[in-house]
Amino acid sequence: MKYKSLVILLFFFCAFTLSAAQEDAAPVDTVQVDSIPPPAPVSMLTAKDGENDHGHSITLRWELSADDGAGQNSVLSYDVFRWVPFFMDTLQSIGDSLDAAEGAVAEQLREQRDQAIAMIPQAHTSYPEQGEWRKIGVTVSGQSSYKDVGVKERESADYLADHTDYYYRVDAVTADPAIRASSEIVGPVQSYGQLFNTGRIPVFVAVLVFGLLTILFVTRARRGAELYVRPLAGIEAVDDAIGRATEMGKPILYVLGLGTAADIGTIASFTILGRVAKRVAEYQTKLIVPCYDPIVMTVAQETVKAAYLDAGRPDDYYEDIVYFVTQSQFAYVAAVNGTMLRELPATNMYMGVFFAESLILAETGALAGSIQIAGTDQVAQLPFFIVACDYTLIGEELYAASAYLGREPILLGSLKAQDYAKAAVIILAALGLLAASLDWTAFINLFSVTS
Amino acid sequence: MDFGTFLWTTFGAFLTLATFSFLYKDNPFYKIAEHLVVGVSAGYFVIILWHNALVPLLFQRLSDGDWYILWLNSSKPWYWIPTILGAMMWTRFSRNYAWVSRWPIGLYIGIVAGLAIPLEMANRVNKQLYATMAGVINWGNFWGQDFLDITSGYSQVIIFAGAIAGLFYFFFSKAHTGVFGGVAKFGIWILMIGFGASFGYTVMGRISLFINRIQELGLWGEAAFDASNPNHSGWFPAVFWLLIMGIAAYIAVELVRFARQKA
Amino acid sequence: MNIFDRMMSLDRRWVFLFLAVVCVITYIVDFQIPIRVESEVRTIHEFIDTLKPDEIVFIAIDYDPNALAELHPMCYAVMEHCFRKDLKVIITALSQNGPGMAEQAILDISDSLKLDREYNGILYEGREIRKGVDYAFLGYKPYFALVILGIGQNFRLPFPTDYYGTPLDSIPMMQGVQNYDQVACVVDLSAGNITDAWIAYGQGRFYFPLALGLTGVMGADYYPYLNSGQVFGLMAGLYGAAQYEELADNPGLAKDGMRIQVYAHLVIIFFILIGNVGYFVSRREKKRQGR
Amino acid sequence: MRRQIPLALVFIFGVFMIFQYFVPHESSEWIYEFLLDWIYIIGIFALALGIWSLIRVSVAKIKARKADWEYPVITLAGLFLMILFGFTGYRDGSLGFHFMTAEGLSNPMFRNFFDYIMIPIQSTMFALLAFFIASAAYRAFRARNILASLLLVAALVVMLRFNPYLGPVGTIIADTASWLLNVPNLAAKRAIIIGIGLGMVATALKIILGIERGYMGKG
Repeated sequence: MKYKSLVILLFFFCAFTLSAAQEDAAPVDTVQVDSIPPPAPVSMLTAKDGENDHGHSITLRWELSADDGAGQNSVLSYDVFRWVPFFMDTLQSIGDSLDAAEGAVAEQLREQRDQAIAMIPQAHTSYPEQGEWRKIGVTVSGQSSYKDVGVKERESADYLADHTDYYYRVDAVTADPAIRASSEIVGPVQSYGQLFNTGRIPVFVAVLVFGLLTILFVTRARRGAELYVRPLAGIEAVDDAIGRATEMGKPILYVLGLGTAADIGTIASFTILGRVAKRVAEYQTKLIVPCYDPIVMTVAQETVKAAYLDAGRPDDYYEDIVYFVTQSQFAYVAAVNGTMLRELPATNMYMGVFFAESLILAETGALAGSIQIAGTDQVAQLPFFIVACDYTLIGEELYAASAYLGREPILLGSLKAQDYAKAAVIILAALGLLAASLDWTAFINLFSVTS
Repeated sequence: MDFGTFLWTTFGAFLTLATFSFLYKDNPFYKIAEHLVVGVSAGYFVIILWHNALVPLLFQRLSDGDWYILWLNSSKPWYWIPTILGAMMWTRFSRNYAWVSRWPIGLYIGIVAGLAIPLEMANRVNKQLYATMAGVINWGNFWGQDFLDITSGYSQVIIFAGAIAGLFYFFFSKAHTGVFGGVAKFGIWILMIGFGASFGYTVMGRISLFINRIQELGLWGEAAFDASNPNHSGWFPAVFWLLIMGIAAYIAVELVRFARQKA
Repeated sequence: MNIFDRMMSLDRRWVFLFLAVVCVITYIVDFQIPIRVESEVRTIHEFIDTLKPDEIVFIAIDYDPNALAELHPMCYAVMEHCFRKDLKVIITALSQNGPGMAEQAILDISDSLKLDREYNGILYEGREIRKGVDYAFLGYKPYFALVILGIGQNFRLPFPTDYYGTPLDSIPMMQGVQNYDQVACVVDLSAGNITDAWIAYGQGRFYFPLALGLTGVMGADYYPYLNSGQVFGLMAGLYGAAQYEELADNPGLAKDGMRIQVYAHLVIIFFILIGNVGYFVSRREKKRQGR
Repeated sequence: MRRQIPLALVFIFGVFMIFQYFVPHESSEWIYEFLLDWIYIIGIFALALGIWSLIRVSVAKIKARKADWEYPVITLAGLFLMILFGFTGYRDGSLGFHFMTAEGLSNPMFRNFFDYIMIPIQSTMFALLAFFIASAAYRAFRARNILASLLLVAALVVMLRFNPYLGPVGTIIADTASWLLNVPNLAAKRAIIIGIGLGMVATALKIILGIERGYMGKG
């Protein structure tokens, strides 16, 4: 996979044409390569529309030249050529003059260019007249495919029009760029965008099955089916922690982390915040929620306000329970650290997405003598929370927490779906291992997500 | 380095020391640094978002280069939609119309939730499942070249079994008892070993961060006494010693206060 | 409160103070720590150490400034070792920001080479190394995979001239040097996927001895190549560089860095042990009292 | 109206984005990119709310004249100076306000505030980790039970991996450390990542289906 990037090497000028250009400047310098007999050309060249993409690309495949890695072993690279009508140069020059133009002239040129772009497919029908073969890319020897990837922006010089007849050819090139062998020409071939990405079928199936499972268990829970969930220490600690804060007359600090409202971990944290805020309101304890992201702040304000309303104490709510600090990681940490040492909260809760600051927060909180409950989906930060906090919700437990705290059967239903999905993963992994040991790769390939 | 730059560097060194002083306890210097960085960084993001996002993403698109004419005849008039949605966020300034801000929020949450479902399923579940399946166990070389060979068959069995047992641990609707509990217990053991190992591995990088800070302070000290600098003047060491003496004085005052408390 | 209880509940500021003092002292005071040498680094050193004068070592500087802390020490250690052994060195930089760092390394090392030094008990007289005679710096060319393949045919294909514009044929030490066949070994120092190209397109096709210098994070991913023999030696991270410095008896940046790291780690371990001793003793005391 | 329409928006756009992932066609891509811009633009508008909150909290503290009321003045000064510098800059040698072009980013005072205030404090905050990782290890690595002991031993082995004073044991420890990092650590990560993936998808599904709506407020 890592070598894949090497395949997309576009222009080969650097290594080989430079040597040619240099020969004029420095005649002393000669490449002492023994004269090479011409290599065998590539065979079986095919051109197809790029699969599972938005169009604007053509995939070429071929059988290696007989002299690549075998035979005379003289092939060093393959040059890929496409037939380009001279019309494209006209288009290019319109674009160039457009860059320099201003005002009404530019307006006119823009119109001209738009018309010209629309004529690209037509211009390619004149093949093989009024055009020439141009090198569009290179692959190193040993590679038997090339993807001609254009961009979709019509104004770009790399625009590759869909529904246009293209013609291709591949040259096998030796150390001496002049000694080469051309393949047969393929074409016409057209590119177009697909409506379904077949490489993502396993994901589609997984989402579908999991979605149906969730709906199934949620409906069953709604009908009143009893669902058992095992106790989670971190969750049970939440109630005690709020009680403790009330007894001590100290506030509770709730940190939503460095995530934005676009992180599902942060959204899960909103619902936990809602449950916590409701209890806090019932107990009439003080809550502090410093925020890193303005949208997170907005949503958290709504959440806390609703929780106070739910608890029947709307008058206790004020806007500055949830406030914004700054959008800079360590400046935010500096401020939250200060708050911890000055307000001395009884409990600190860290729920959501955290990065390197996790340990700074958790150690400062421990210094302030607070009980600390953490939960994050950032695998790299889990060790630090586990070491420095009293209770830690590990990964998936963060997502389960809102269901646990709410104890609503509907939410517990989705936990059941998660468990079934895990069971499916375990069984499939075991089957896959068996299949792999029996060399039954077809089974494993069913699960591979390409692109 | 001219005098102005040197003063700024000295200010930076002062802020560095002020931040480190937090390790001892909360104190006025830390409070200064903390409040300063909050304000400055918040202002910084306002400016960065304005120049790098709002202008190119919105103003330029709506005005096509000439921002004084924000007419609907711009080439991308549909960017008025997010503009209006963004403006709806501002209804939060009003008490009565704050609910309007839920529209853009609903849209926002809907988009990111929908985005996450297939993406996370693919990257975290499908791809990890495939990696677990395709990790063919090296039965031929089960015990490896030596006991701690990470490519040996038994190590691969542990990777496989550990991942499976870890998943057992995360089951919510089944009590951790009997055989199930045993497997789950093995799972949490593997998790703990993994956490311990990554904790230990991170120490080195964190120590380097501190070394970098010492080096920065060292550079500041060097700059103060660097006579080869063409702009060097007697002020440089004077500023250096002023800061050092200021810190020493503060420490002395603290010590006296501490001694009095004890007495 | 007895001493063991106290060991368990030390004020953390003692930990902070102790760690800071140890870091600062080990940073300022220049002393040597022993470095345990692993076999994968020893093979590189031995290979270069046993080469005869005038043999050619090819050092590929393929990293960017952000990996400088880990890879620059390796570059210095290996290059100085080569020059002290009177070997000739070909240097390329296949990452965009490589040439600047390569030049800096060459300048610093040629200064150091002017001094007489004793390494591993052998005295090496100081000498002036000359561009084109002792080393050739070929510079940067884009598309590293093609460059690596091109050199397999002839250095002159990707590099018609060296970094300073001199045609390769006019460089004394490049006379008769065509491709990898005239090079004793290649040492690739890289922080990214250029390493893969050296293994696949370089060693995999032209079968020269290849040694790798990598960042600490990458290290583990490349041990399989060591086992399969595609790579004859491997240095990973600051620790790998420190091992080479130890073998060459030429302490430098890496050993300095490791000195601080080793002692900082020891401080942390020391406090963990104190905490646990305190914990176990006081637990036993409590059990005894409870009985 | 106040709650139904937003929830309907969540559902409609959520479902659309799920299907969008499977459709590579250009039109689907265009909508996708456009919607991502929406998210971005809404975020920028929301920053005004954030800054307003910061100002209001600071002003409230100053007005109340509670302990430490002086410090928020520094915050406000930093904020306004930075914004002022960011909108002023030199063009053709003269200083002036520039809102639509980015001269402010190269204003020397803007750079100084960044280089000598933001950078030193932030990187020093980051460097505090060197100390906190030590104190956390001291405080928490006690062999209280089997789980804590496993955590402790694994961390110790990895921390000793390049210690030179262990003689022949050192090699074994180094090998064990690399085994721990590449075998159990990998297994642990894999289990956690799969779990997180399912948790994320379940949460996102609940949000789209309107089962989880705590974030939406009431009334």
